[in-house]
This record gives sequence, structure tokens and C-alpha cells, in this order.
Amino acid sequence: MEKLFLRGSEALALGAIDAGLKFYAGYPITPQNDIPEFLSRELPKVGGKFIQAESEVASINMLLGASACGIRVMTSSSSPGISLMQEGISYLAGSELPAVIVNVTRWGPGLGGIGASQGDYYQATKGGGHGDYFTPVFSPFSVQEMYDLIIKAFDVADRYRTPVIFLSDVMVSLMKEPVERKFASGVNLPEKLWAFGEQKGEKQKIIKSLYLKGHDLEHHNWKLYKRFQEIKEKEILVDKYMCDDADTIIVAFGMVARIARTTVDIARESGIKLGLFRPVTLVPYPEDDLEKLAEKCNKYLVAEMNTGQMLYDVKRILGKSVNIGFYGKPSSYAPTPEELLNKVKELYL
Amino acid sequence: MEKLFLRGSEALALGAIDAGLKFYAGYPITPQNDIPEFLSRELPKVGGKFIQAESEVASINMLLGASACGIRVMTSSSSPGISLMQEGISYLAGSELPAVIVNVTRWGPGLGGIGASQGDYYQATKGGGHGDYFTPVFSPFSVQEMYDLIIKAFDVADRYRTPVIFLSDVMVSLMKEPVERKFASGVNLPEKLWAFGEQKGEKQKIIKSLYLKGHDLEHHNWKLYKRFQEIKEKEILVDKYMCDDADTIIVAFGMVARIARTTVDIARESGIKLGLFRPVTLVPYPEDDLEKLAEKCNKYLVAEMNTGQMLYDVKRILGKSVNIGFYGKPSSYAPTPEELLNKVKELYL
Amino acid sequence: MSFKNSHFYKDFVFAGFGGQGILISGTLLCYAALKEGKEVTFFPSYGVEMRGGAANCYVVISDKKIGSPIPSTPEYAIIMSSPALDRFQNVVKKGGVLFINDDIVQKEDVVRDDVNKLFISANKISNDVVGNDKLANMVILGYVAAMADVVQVQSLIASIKDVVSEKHKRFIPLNEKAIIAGAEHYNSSKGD
Amino acid sequence: MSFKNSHFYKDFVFAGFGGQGILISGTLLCYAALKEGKEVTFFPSYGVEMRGGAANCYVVISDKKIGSPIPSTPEYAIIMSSPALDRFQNVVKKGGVLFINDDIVQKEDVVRDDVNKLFISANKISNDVVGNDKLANMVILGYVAAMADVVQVQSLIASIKDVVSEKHKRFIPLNEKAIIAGAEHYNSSKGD
Amino acid sequence: MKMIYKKPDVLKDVAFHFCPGCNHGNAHKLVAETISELGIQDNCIAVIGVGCGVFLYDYIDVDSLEAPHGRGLAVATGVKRARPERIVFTYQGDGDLAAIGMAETVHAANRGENLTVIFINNTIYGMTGGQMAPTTLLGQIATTAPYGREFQRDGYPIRMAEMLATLEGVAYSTRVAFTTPKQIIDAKKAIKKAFEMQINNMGFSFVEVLSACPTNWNMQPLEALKRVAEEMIPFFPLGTFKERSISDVL
Amino acid sequence: MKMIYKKPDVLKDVAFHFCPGCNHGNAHKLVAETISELGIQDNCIAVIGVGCGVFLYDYIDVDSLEAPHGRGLAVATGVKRARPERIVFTYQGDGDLAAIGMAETVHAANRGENLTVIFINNTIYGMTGGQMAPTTLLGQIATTAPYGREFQRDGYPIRMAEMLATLEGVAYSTRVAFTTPKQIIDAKKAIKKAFEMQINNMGFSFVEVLSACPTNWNMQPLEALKRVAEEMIPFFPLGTFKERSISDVL
Amino acid sequence: MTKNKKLVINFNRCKGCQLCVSFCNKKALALGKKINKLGYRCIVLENEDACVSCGLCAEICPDAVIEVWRI
Amino acid sequence: MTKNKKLVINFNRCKGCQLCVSFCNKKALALGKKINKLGYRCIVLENEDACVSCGLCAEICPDAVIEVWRI
Ligand SMILES: Cc1ncc(C[n+]2csc(CCOP(=O)(O)OP(=O)(O)O)c2C)c(N)n1
Ligand SMILES: Cc1ncc(C[n+]2csc(CCOP(=O)(O)OP(=O)(O)O)c2C)c(N)n1
Ligand code: SF4
Ligand code: SF4
Ligand code: SF4
Ligand code: SF4
Ligand code: SF4
Ligand code: SF4
Ligand SMILES: [Mg+2]
Ligand SMILES: [Mg+2]
Repeated sequence: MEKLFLRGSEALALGAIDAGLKFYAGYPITPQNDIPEFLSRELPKVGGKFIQAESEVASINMLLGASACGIRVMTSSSSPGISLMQEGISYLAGSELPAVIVNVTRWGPGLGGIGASQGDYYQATKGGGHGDYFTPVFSPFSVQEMYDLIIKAFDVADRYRTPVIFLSDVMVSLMKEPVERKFASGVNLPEKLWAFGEQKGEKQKIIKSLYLKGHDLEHHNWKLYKRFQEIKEKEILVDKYMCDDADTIIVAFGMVARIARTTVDIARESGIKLGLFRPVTLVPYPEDDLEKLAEKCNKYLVAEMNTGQMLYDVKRILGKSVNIGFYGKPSSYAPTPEELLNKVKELYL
Repeated sequence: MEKLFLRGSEALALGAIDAGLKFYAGYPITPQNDIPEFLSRELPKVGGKFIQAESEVASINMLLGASACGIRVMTSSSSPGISLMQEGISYLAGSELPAVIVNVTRWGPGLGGIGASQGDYYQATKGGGHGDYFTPVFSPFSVQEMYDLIIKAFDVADRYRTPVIFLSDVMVSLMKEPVERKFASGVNLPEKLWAFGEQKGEKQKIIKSLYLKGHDLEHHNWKLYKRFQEIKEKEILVDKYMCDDADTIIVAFGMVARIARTTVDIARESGIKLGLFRPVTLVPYPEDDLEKLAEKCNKYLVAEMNTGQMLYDVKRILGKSVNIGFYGKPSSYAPTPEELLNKVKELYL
Repeated sequence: MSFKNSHFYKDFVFAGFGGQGILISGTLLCYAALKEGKEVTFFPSYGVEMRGGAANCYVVISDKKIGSPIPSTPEYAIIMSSPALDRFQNVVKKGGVLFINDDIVQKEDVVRDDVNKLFISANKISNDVVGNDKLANMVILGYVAAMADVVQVQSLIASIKDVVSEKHKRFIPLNEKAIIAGAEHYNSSKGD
Repeated sequence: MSFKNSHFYKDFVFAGFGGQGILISGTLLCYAALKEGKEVTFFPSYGVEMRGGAANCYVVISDKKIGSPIPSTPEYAIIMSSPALDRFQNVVKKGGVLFINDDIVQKEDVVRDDVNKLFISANKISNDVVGNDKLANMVILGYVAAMADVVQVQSLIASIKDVVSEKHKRFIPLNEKAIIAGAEHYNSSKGD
Repeated sequence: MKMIYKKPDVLKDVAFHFCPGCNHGNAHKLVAETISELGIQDNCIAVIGVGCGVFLYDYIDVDSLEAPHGRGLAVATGVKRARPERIVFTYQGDGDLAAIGMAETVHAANRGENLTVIFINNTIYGMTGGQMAPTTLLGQIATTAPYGREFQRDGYPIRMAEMLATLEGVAYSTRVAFTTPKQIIDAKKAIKKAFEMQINNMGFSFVEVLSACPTNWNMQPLEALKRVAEEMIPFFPLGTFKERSISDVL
Repeated sequence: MKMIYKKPDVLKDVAFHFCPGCNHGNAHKLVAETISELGIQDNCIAVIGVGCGVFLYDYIDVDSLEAPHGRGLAVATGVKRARPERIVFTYQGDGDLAAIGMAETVHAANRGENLTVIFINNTIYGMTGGQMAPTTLLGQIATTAPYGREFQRDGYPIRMAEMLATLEGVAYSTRVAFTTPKQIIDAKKAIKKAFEMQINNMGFSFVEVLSACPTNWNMQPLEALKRVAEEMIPFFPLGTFKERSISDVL
Repeated sequence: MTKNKKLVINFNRCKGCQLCVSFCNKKALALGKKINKLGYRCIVLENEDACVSCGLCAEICPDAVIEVWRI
Repeated sequence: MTKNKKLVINFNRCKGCQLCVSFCNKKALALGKKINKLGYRCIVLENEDACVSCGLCAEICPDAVIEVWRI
């Protein structure tokens, strides 16, 4: 199949369309505008609805309405806009409505800056919204993955009736790379019997998140919890590079992991046994995979474009018996492969 | 001094006034309405401004404006409303503006329910807003602490130029208990030379969070990070009850800790050496204190009114060499002392 | 609670309709206990629970620091309406006490048989002593105080001023009468 | 990058004003490299950077999977404006190459002396071969391709159709001319 | 025997949770009657705002979706665009629609979304216990305006029906009340017309319902209804502020 | 020699980052001139929305606060209530003020906050690259309306100055442009009046500035200015929609 | 359910608000004595003869308590 | 900074938008040839004699490039 040469954002938007996206609502924000721009052009051609909402708050709530009708829905924004969506995301989770929320991250706190960032790991993985819930989080590191994982994100959203966060950044979103188009989505998914169809069914359908009577709320929360356990069992994605014989392993996600791949290559050339562990799903986190590494390797470097967020998950998972170093760069200038290698050398060589 | 018999919310509002609160903006939401109701009556009497905003988004942004003028500001809300404030909180953090944000938690996800909850631990402690920042978090467990800690919260906010989250719940907020009034606030705080005064100073003052040029953003982020390290060193509050000789320790915060205190009492009566570890500041977390306990005690029960949030911090801090059990109740019905004791027995006796 | 009687601990739920003075009687009990040097917590109903007129509150009194202000199985329940009975009769602790205003609640609706059931015609007594049924809450409170041995009736009376607003000050003597009538009603019925 | 020449890796930054075809020349280089079976990444400037007319893009070409698409110290910089020079001359790798359109940029503003500085009068050449200066970008690109030995000039020419829109199809031959002129300019100047 | 009044089937046989004399009940009844009469029960989707009307689905037997507080019209926009063949209405209070939801309301109206809005204006936040609403009258006491609403501090009561009528996207904007038999009949007609407009694809239809909240006004039900007549209607005049005819649309 | 025009001192001596022909520059100049002439540089606080005007503090030498996108009027409310003695103005784009900020805008106006608003209506999202704004004209092409704005899908362009004029709290609402010398003079007068109203505690004053965005309109500067005259002004008429006199207030 | 010829009053739904009483021009209705499950005194048709089955009481009743029949 | 008798033109601030040109009734202004630091060709007072120091060019200039003096 001929490959296309696409921006990450285009690949994502195309992937969404290939996954059967039928409703998009969003509000402009740098650096993700080419997603709505692409979809405003292309979505109507496949019978989908594109709407520019008056705000991010309105966007996420339009998704709530459209998702209740059983169609595939998506929004995209960047960090401050995602903060504004937290109430809505929490409602989607509470109402058990599937939706894909794309965050092409930029900097905070506040207006911050528009460069590449991993400052939103916590918000995405620990629930920026109120209440006791998790949303699956995907973290792509190539234009191909922008395409592949967005399709996966829709499937996971539908299968588990949950909002899904797609955590990309401006590097992977604006860069161009060759992409292969695959169209594989929606296999073996349950029918959306809970959704509003063309007509009322025999029984009234009520989609809500308010549970006031007796122990309903507790049951509801446990139900969501159990569903999340199932996601944990079935939907983890992980990418290990040269970990088998590694005596030092870099743990990184997204574009930092991609840069670290080069670090591993350079290191290997000079005989340093470096490996790379990359969670592709940040939620659920590939905990068991990471834990297993500790059987053979006891030196780690967590690298992030922030002052340390995933670091704390890694510490929890690996425990205190291994060495865990950290290289943080809360900057729009991504670390270079050499910077990472230098840190590895400084810590362990 | 004669004690007052006050609701938690009244004690908090009175504490805020005693701390010199001069601006409150908020939007009604159960179960915290008696805070704005009290302040709408009392704040004008001390020359403060009370304003009912059109939404939580407007509230937090009114705070941003008033705080820039150097006066003490506060808002209060409950979980969904706090979700809506996440962008604004992130802006406060990025703009280095002090503010106190009270969350009288209720349930989520979504509309959830209005009962007592600890579902917002993650949102409060891991940053619900975008970007790489933390806000100090206080967790009271008595009406007296509603008064004492809110005063502390204002001081910490001013000293470190940061928004502070005051994470209470409906139990501690609506219950009445005797309270002693103390008026101790604002000692040794630096003057707010950065704030807009009655007139422009010699140099233009710019309060902002956008850093686009060169490495300004990175420097800004490291500056916030370092300030947070200082908070970690100086502002941790912890409450240990009967931990010295304990062979099992319950770790809990807020009202669950209060209930667990009774559990400890009951257990001790029947000769069970139970203790209680309560973080009073959830951020910064009393990590060293907790870690030190592990030298003597290797059985823990984390108890929360959720499906497990603080649990993961405790796991990270204590590591894998001790036993950590969990009792979670994502319900408006708080666990009883007996439930907790039974869980302790089930796990460790 | 199961402190094996090693110390003083009593918990209550007061439940009925709004307007019956449910929260006032709970608060009054608190003030009385405070006067006697006890630890006290008070917790009211709130929010949507209040629509449709329900009102209730929990009171815990102890000589030690109090844990939960919302006892899951209170020992004493003061029931002033049918919905209140529906909601609370099943949560009262086994061996606990249901105080029921049988001028409002149908006796036959009370189904628990592992608790002590006390029926008080509080509206009637209120009518008898103060001329209307508005102080039924105080009648029951007097009865409860006497029966549960939780505070001195004197402490209740001394605390009335703490719970009535300035403009209702003139009703203090009536409240006093009602409380005393309730307590006496218990004392006279004790022989039964 | 420091792959010790063990494999093919080249990184570029193209920088100038909007309207100079900066992004198009970068993209064209990518397509040509793709045709030659290389791994390729392209990364454009965006957002507020674009106000005031700045435009730039990074291109990385390699025979292995590529790490960062934004090289911190690119080896080759194509400079089409003074602000672009200000911003990028200091990031070019030591020993790298600055390609400078000296019809626009003042030679004396170039201060680096640890890089290879190549000055091309691209506007003039464009004028000479196509009658206006609009294809200065293609002139430089031809020059770069020839000099940096990154893609065949033929591959560039074969890829023009991938980057011009339908309605500009008719300009393909002119672009071709400009590229060839640039490449020839390099080849003829090599002897210098 | 001739039936003069009977609750419509669409209304379930359960008691409302509303306080005595609350006009939310009247609004529910009229909406249910309209749905019955237009035969659209199977087409209807209710988008319900957070306020005392939040349990509408317990009473009116149509597919229902709970919207976050204030976001009813964004949610309904999503519903209607996803299912244009269904009849979508929102049911929202004045805190919900006019305070926190102002942006969503104005924009949905301005877009001319083909939706019907039932807007319950009771000059107060009912559900949360009597705080000031954007519609609270000057001088009116609320729990967060203990000394009465004051223009300088709290602004002026907003007349939503009038404001929205100025927007191009709005097909129908009207205000009704329940203080006289005639008003009840007019209210019914207005609600019915609003739904019919949607059925005819005419755009945004908006019915503001002046409503008593005896509980938070601290009044007896009759007194409260009297207040609607004597204090609210003079400020919030009844009547239609905009009505597009089919020919305007075609 | 007589000085006919010189940039005011309040304007710093740095080049704007605006594109050639962008009327943001004109608006900045007039605001700076007004601040100079009224002698309020030391009193002024600028609350700056997020849009192409976000760097106002780099150009105008007054105390400045950056508001989150759309929330300028909530932020300014906080500032003014905390420092009533200072003169507070917001500077906001049409995306900022009329889309995401609609609720904050309407409510601040309705409360009659004693603030001055400079509202830059360029029918587009400038800073983010030409997406559709609430003010985008029907048929106008934007990056998110590639086939042109359509009423049915995207709604009607909002006339903010007119809408706000209907609110009681608004003291002054006017619309200006820069397409003729006369318009520039009027614009200056309007901005000055708006600040004077605040100085006189008269309430909310609002100046809508029709502004060219050559870059995102894909036009040359002259062409763009011509579009303001020929396409915008017919739809967004210049003039004053409300002006309260001191006697109304006293 | 209290069944009359003209009015059917749903005893346990009435909240005693008396709006119906005030809407009845014929003064046919009055508040009853019995307290229903909701805790309210339910309305009664005190004067059935006066009732003209106009339906106004049912129209105003917020709680859909009353059914009206014309004989 | 180009200094004339009537106009002072701030060379490095001009963006060559030519709004001034179109506002000048006297056709005194024209786009210059030299490119300034911002990358634009700056305006020049081509016909100083024609200039009547009316100030319109300065009024419309979005970039505060021009100072006008009357001699
Ligand atoms: C984000 C958010 N903020 C606040 C609330 C609390 N809240 C629930 S209903 C309500 C307002 C109720 O007033 P209104 O909309 O006028 O409806 P009414 O009850 O008067 O009919 C509020 C503020 C909420 N649920 N969510
Ligand atoms: C919450 C949030 N959403 C979106 C953005 C992105 N954003 C920045 S400026 C802007 C709009 C710019 O348009 P406008 O307000 O009309 O100002 P202009 O640049 O046209 O003057 C947007 C959407 C943001 N910064 N924050
Ligand atoms: S509080 Fe007011 S609006 Fe809510 S149900 Fe009661 S009367 Fe109706
Ligand atoms: S993008 Fe438009 S609004 Fe922004 S500076 Fe350029 S011309 Fe002005
Ligand atoms: S039907 Fe008419 S006359 Fe009969 S009780 Fe009702 S209102 Fe009165
Ligand atoms: S109007 Fe209805 S609820 Fe009210 S008293 Fe009459 S029957 Fe009862
Ligand atoms: S001052 Fe007047 S006449 Fe002179 S150049 Fe400027 S516009 Fe032309
Ligand atoms: S208007 Fe100003 S910026 Fe534009 S060309 Fe004239 S002097 Fe230059
Ligand atoms: Mg209301
Ligand atoms: Mg704009």
C-alpha cells in the first residue's frame, strides 16, 4: 500500500474518520488547529457533523449530547482547553458515555507557552476531573501511531463506555511522516443498546450520572471501578526497545521516548547496554511489564518534559530496591539524545 | 476563652475573616452554600467584598483579578464546580497569585451525589489543571481545624504566592462542634510588592503566565518547582495517634481519619496495638514521617472514601517491603469505626 | 458503637418534616451536653434531602473525642413523621430506642421488634400544656432526656436561650413548660 | 547527532519570511528523500511564531528510524531573512553549513566562524532563470541538494508535483528550472 | 360522563418531589400534555438541566439526558445534530440557563439550533436553597443577598426572553405564567407552539415560565403565586417577543 | 514648528508584533493617546485577553494583567472591586469576548461593572490562524468554515454592541472603525468618552472596534481596510447604541 | 384515591397548597383533615353540588392531583 | 530614523502596509526600496512639497511610524 506523507494531526483526523467519527465539536487553540481545520473540510464529506463550539466547555458538552445518541464523537484541544473540559469529562465518565478527547499539549501553568510539553501527564492520568474515576490514556510517538492509536482509542471508548484521553504533543502533531492507512476499527464491539436511537424504545432511556438513592452511588462507583479493572487486564499497550539484555533502562513516553530511542542507538554503538521502556497506554499503565524488568535490571532513568510526574508512578511500581534517576526538562526544547545519554553516564557509568 | 458552637463552614468562614479575607467570589453549590451565605452577611461588615459570580469559571477569574491587587481572596465550591476552576487555578499558579480555594467535596464522576466523599484526592493533589505545578492541599478533620487551617492556608498562599486547595467534606463542613477563636495570621509575611497598589509604581507591573521567549518558560517552571521544594521543607503538617508502639497503622485523611481515631480507641481497649497516621497537608505529603514509621511497623491499612487514591501515594512512599491493605468505600455513607476494625482484623489478626 | 460501656457515648437521630423544629431540638440537646462538659457533634440533613419537607439531624455526645458525626446505627431515634419512620426505623441499633410521636405516625407502621419502642402523643401533650401542638418537639426532647439519661433536664432548660432567636425570646417559658411536660410524662410512664 | 557516520543522517532548518516558500522547499526535500527510500521527518513553525511573518521548518533525513524531528543543532541552515539569521545562526552545529540568501541578508551580519558559510544570490538567479525572484527558495534548494549530497536533484524534480497545488501545476517547469539553476550554481562554484 | 381534566399518560403515576405550590409541577404537566397531544412521545428527547427540575425523567416518560449545570443547550445541540429527526427540548432553571449557562444559551440561540427550551424563571436558585439568581428582583432577599439585591453590586434582573428575541437565530421567544386560568391556557398554547416550531424546523423556540418558589421565597403557596402576579409580571411582562412565521423560514 | 502628530509617551518605543495593516495597532495607539491625554497612566490597569492583543503590556506602559482567554471581564471585575480607585479596562478580541467569554461579558455588563472595554472585532480568530468567530460574516471563509459561514450550521454574526446596549447595566455602547479620517477621529472620541464614563463612575462602557486582519482574510492591507468599509460596516453599523448621561446616574 | 362523581382526588399526591381552592370560583373545595403519606393534609370536595366541573382546580394543581368529570 | 522637515519616519517600524499612502490626499508618500530590519520596505516622503502636514498618514498608520510637523 502506498504510504501517505502526513502531519500527525492529519493522520489523527484521518484515522478518526476511518474509525467512523460522526461528530466533532471543538474550539480553536494552538497548536492543534489543523485537526478541526481538516475535519471541517472532510467530516461533512462522510456524513459527519462538524461544529465549532463557542468554548471548550460547550465542546465537551456537545460531545456528551451526541455520544448519548450512539455515534462516535471526538473533540480536540490543548492544555488550558482540556482543563476547562474537566467537568464534562467527569460527566462523560459518570454517564458512561464513550468519547475521544485529544490533547495536543502545550505548556502551563496558565497560558505558559505553545511548545511541546509533557506537563499534563498528571491531569490526564490521575483524573483532572472530580470524582473517583479513570480514563484510558493513549500516548503516540509517531505519525503512524497518531493514526493507529486514535482508531484504537475509539474502540476502547465504545467497548468500555468511557471517555478516552489521547495525549499527544505538538511535535508528533505537527511533524510529517509517512503513514500507512489501515481502516481497522469496530470489530466485535457490542451494539449500543443504551443509546438514544431513531425512536424511543419500549422502555424510557435515561442517561445520567446523578445517583441519590440509597447505595446506588456506591454501586455505580464500584461498577466503574470493575470496568476499569477489565481495561487494565485487556488494553495495556507497551513498547520495549532493547530491554532484554539492558543493564540500564530509560523510561519515557511520547516524543521523549522517541528521542530516547536514538539515545539507545547511540549508546549501543559504544557498547553501553541501554534499553527503553515506553508505556503506550499511560492509563492503564503497563505496571506488570515494568515490574518484571526489575528482575534483571536495576538502573533506570525516567525522562520527561516536566519536573517529574510519571516518575512517581515508576517509583511506586519499581519500589525502592532499584536505582531510579530522573532527567526533567520543563521546556519547549525537547531533550536531545545526547543530553539523555549524558545523564545516563553521569548517573551510572 | 469561651468556645463557640459552630458549623464547620461557619468556622471556616469566620477563620477566613479573622485571617483578613477581603474578597470572596463564588457560585452556589450544595453542600457548601452556607459559606457564601455567611460571607455575604459578614464580609461587608469588615470592609470586604462579596460577589456571587455567574459561574465557577467567573469566580476563579474574579479571584485572579482581586489577588493581583494584593488582597486576600477566597472562593468555595464543591467537586463539579472545582473541576470548572481548573484552568483558573492553573493560571493562578502560573501567575504566582495567592488564593484559597475551598472544596467541600461531593461525589462524582459527573453529578454523582451530594454526600461526603473523598473522590477528589487525585484532583486536589496531582493537579487537576494543565501544566507542571502543585498546589498545597489542607485536609481538616474537625470544626476547630476548619478554623485553624484556613488561617494557615492564607498564610501559605501569601508566603509562596500560590493557590492553595482546602479539601474539606460535607461532614466536617456541616457538623457543629465547639471552636476556639484565635486570630493568629499573617505574621512575618513579605510585603506584596508585586501587586497592583493604589497607584502605578515607578516600573510597570505585569502579572502574567505566558512565557514565550527563549528559555523563559523553563526558568519559570523551575522557579515554581523550587518554591514547591521549599514548601515541602517547611509546611508539612501531620497528625500521628498512638503510632509509637503500634504494630498496625491506619493511614487516612480528613473525616475518615477522624472515624479511624475511634477505631484505634476501640482496638486499644481490646489490646490491639493499632495506630493512626493522618496527613494534614496532603500536599506536601508527610512522606518522611510515613517512611520512618516503616522502620518499626510493617502492617498498614489505607482507608478512603473512594476506590483507592491516596493508596498509591502510600504504596510509593512505603515501598514493597511492608504490607499495605486497603479499605475503600466510594459512598456517601462513611465507614464506621467497626468496619475499619474488622478490616484490620481480617487482614492482620 | 461498641465501647463496652467503658465510657459515656450516646448517639441520636432526630427526624421529621421541616417546620417541626427537628434541628432546634437536636441543637438544644447539644448545648445542654456542652454545658455538662461533654464532647458534642451535631450533623443536619441538607441539600435535596430537604425538598419535600424532610428534616433530620444526628447528635453524638461523649466524654471522649468523637469520631464520626453520622452514626451508621444510632442508638436513639426520634421519629416525627411517616417518611422519617420509613427511613430510620431500620437503621436504629439493635436494642436501641425508637421515640415515636404517635399523633403523627401510625403505630402499626413500626415493624422493628428488636428495639425499645416508645410512643409519645407529643402533639397532644404540647396542646395540653402550651395551647398548640407547635412544641411537640420539645415535649419529646424532654422525654428523651429523661429516658436516655443523657443530660439533665435543667441543662436543657438553661440552654433554650442559646437556640431561640432574639425575636422568639418570649417563647422561652413555653419551651420550658413543654420540656418539663415531656420529662414528666416519661417519669410517670416509667412505672408501666 | 553523533552517529559517528555509521549511517546516513542529515538535519536541516529552513528559515525566512512567510511567502518565501520556506515550508514548500522543506516539504519538497522530504518527498525527494522519501522517493529515495529514506526515513523522513518534517516539522514546521506554528502559532504566534508566524506573526510578523516568520516561517521556518526542520527536516531530518536518515536511513534509520528518526528520533527528534526538531534537531537542537541542525547541521544545515537555509537562511532567507535577517530575523532568520538572528535566530538560527547560533544554533547551527559547529562545522555545519549556513546557506545564506545574500540578496536579502547582509553578509556582515553573519558572525559564526566555526561553520561553513555559503552565500547564494538566490533572488538574482531566480530572476535570471524564471524572470522574477519568487523561486529563490527553489534555487537555494537545488544548491543545497547538490552541496549537502542529500538527495538527487532528479528526485527533487520528480517530487515537485507532490507539493504544488492543482492550480499551480503550470509552474512546475519553472520550479524545475530554478532547482537546476541552483544545483548548477553550486557545481560551478565548487571550484572556488 | 365527559372527561374535563385528566393527567396525560406521558406523565408517570408518581408524586413530584416539588414543594407544595411549586410551579415546576405546572410546567411538567403542560410539557407532558403537549407531548401527548402532539403524539411525539417516541420522538422526544429531554435534556435536563440541574435544578429542582433535575428529576424530570422520573415524571415524564421520554428518553432523557442529564446535562451538567448550565450546559443544557450545548448538550442539546449535540443531541439534535446527532439525531435531527428527534424532537429535543431542554428544561432549565434561571440559575442554570441564565447564570452559568449564559454563553451556551446565547450561542445556541444565535446558531438557531432547532430546539425547544422550557425556561423556569423563579427569580431564585431553588434546588440549592434560595441564593440570588440573575433574575432575582431588585430588593428581593436571597440567602446570598441577605440585605436584598442591589443594582450596584449585583446587577439588574435579566430579561432573557427579551434579550434572546434580539438574536437572529431565535424563531420564537415568549413569556408565560400560571396566575390566572387564562394565563394557564396561554402557557399551554405557547409550549405547544414552541414544540410545533421545532417540528417544522423553524429554529430556536424559547418559553420563559414565571414560576413560584414558595419555599425559598419564604411564602405560603398562595402568597407566592400572588407575588408572581404582582411583582414578577410587572417586571417580566408576559407576551411574545418574537415569532417567526413559516414563510420567514421558507 | 508645530507638532501635528507624535506617538504618545505612554506607547513604548518598540515595534508592534502585528502584521502589516493590522488595526490592532490603531486601537493600541488610540488607547495610549487617551491614557496620555486623560493623565491616567498611573491609575490605569489593563486586563488583557488572549488574542493578537495579548502583548499589549509590551507596548502600553501601564500596570497589566493577563486574563485567561475569554475571562477578561471576570478578571477585571475582581480588579475593579479590589481597587475601585483605579481605572480598569479590558482589551479583548471577538473570539475572546463574544465566543468563550460570552457569559462573563454579558454578566459584567449586566452588573454594570464600572469598567471600560475595548473590543476588537475583526470577524476572525487572528492569533490562532483564521478560524471562524461569532462575528464572522455569512459566507466568509475561515479555516474552520472552509466553505464559508452558513447560518444553519454556524449561526448568525453577533452584533455585540447592540446586544449589550439592551442591558440595564451598560452606560455606553458604541461601534467605531478606521476606514476614513473622520472615523478615526470618532473612534478616538469614543474611546476617550468610554474612559471618562468610568472616571465618572457611570458603569460599563463598551467600544467595539471594527478591525482589519489582512493576514487571516488573505488580503493586502488596503484591500482589507476596504473590506471593513464595504462589508463589515454595512452589517455592523457604526454609531452609539446607548449613552447614559450623568444625570441618569445621579 | 378519593372518588367522587365530579372530582377524582389522588389523596396521596396532594400537598395541601390550596391553589385549587383559590382557583375554584364556586368555593367547592377545602383543605381536609387527614394527613397523607407525604405528610400533607389533602384537599376535599366539600361542596360537590357547587362544583360545575369547570376544571380550573385541576388546571392549576401543580401536582396533578385532580381529575375532573362532567356528569 | 529618516528625518524630513515635515515628516519623521521611523524606518525600522514601518511594515509597508501603505495605508498611509492611500490616506494621503496629496499623494506625497510612496513605498521605498530599502528593506528594514523587520523585512519590509519602508515608506518614503516622495514629494515633500506636496505634503501639507495634515497628519492623516500618521493618524492611520497602525504602527506609529510617522511623526508630522507643520513648518
Ligand atoms: C457546576 C455546578 N455548579 C453548581 C451546581 C449546583 N447547583 C445545582 S442546581 C443549581 C441552581 C438551581 O437554580 P435554578 O437553575 O434556578 O433551578 P431551580 O432549582 O430554581 O428550578 C445549582 C447552582 C452544580 N450542580 N454544578
Ligand atoms: C481556553 C483557551 N482556549 C483557546 C485558546 C486559544 N486562543 C488564543 S487566542 C484565541 C482567539 C483569538 O481570536 P480573537 O479573540 O478574536 O482575537 P484576535 O487575535 O482576532 O484579535 C484563541 C481561541 C486559549 N488560549 N485558551
Ligand atoms: S425549592 Fe422552590 S423551585 Fe424547588 S421544588 Fe421547592 S418550591 Fe419548587
Ligand atoms: S493575525 Fe490578524 S489580528 Fe493578528 S496581528 Fe495579524 S492581522 Fe492583526
Ligand atoms: S371543577 Fe371547577 S367548580 Fe369544581 S371544584 Fe374544580 S374549580 Fe371548583
Ligand atoms: S392544588 Fe393540588 S396539591 Fe394543591 S391543594 Fe389542590 S389538589 Fe392539593
Ligand atoms: S501629512 Fe498629510 S499631506 Fe503630508 S504625507 Fe501625511 S497625509 Fe500626506
Ligand atoms: S501606514 Fe505606517 S506602517 Fe504602513 S506603510 Fe505607512 S508608515 Fe509604514
Ligand atoms: Mg430558579
Ligand atoms: Mg478576532
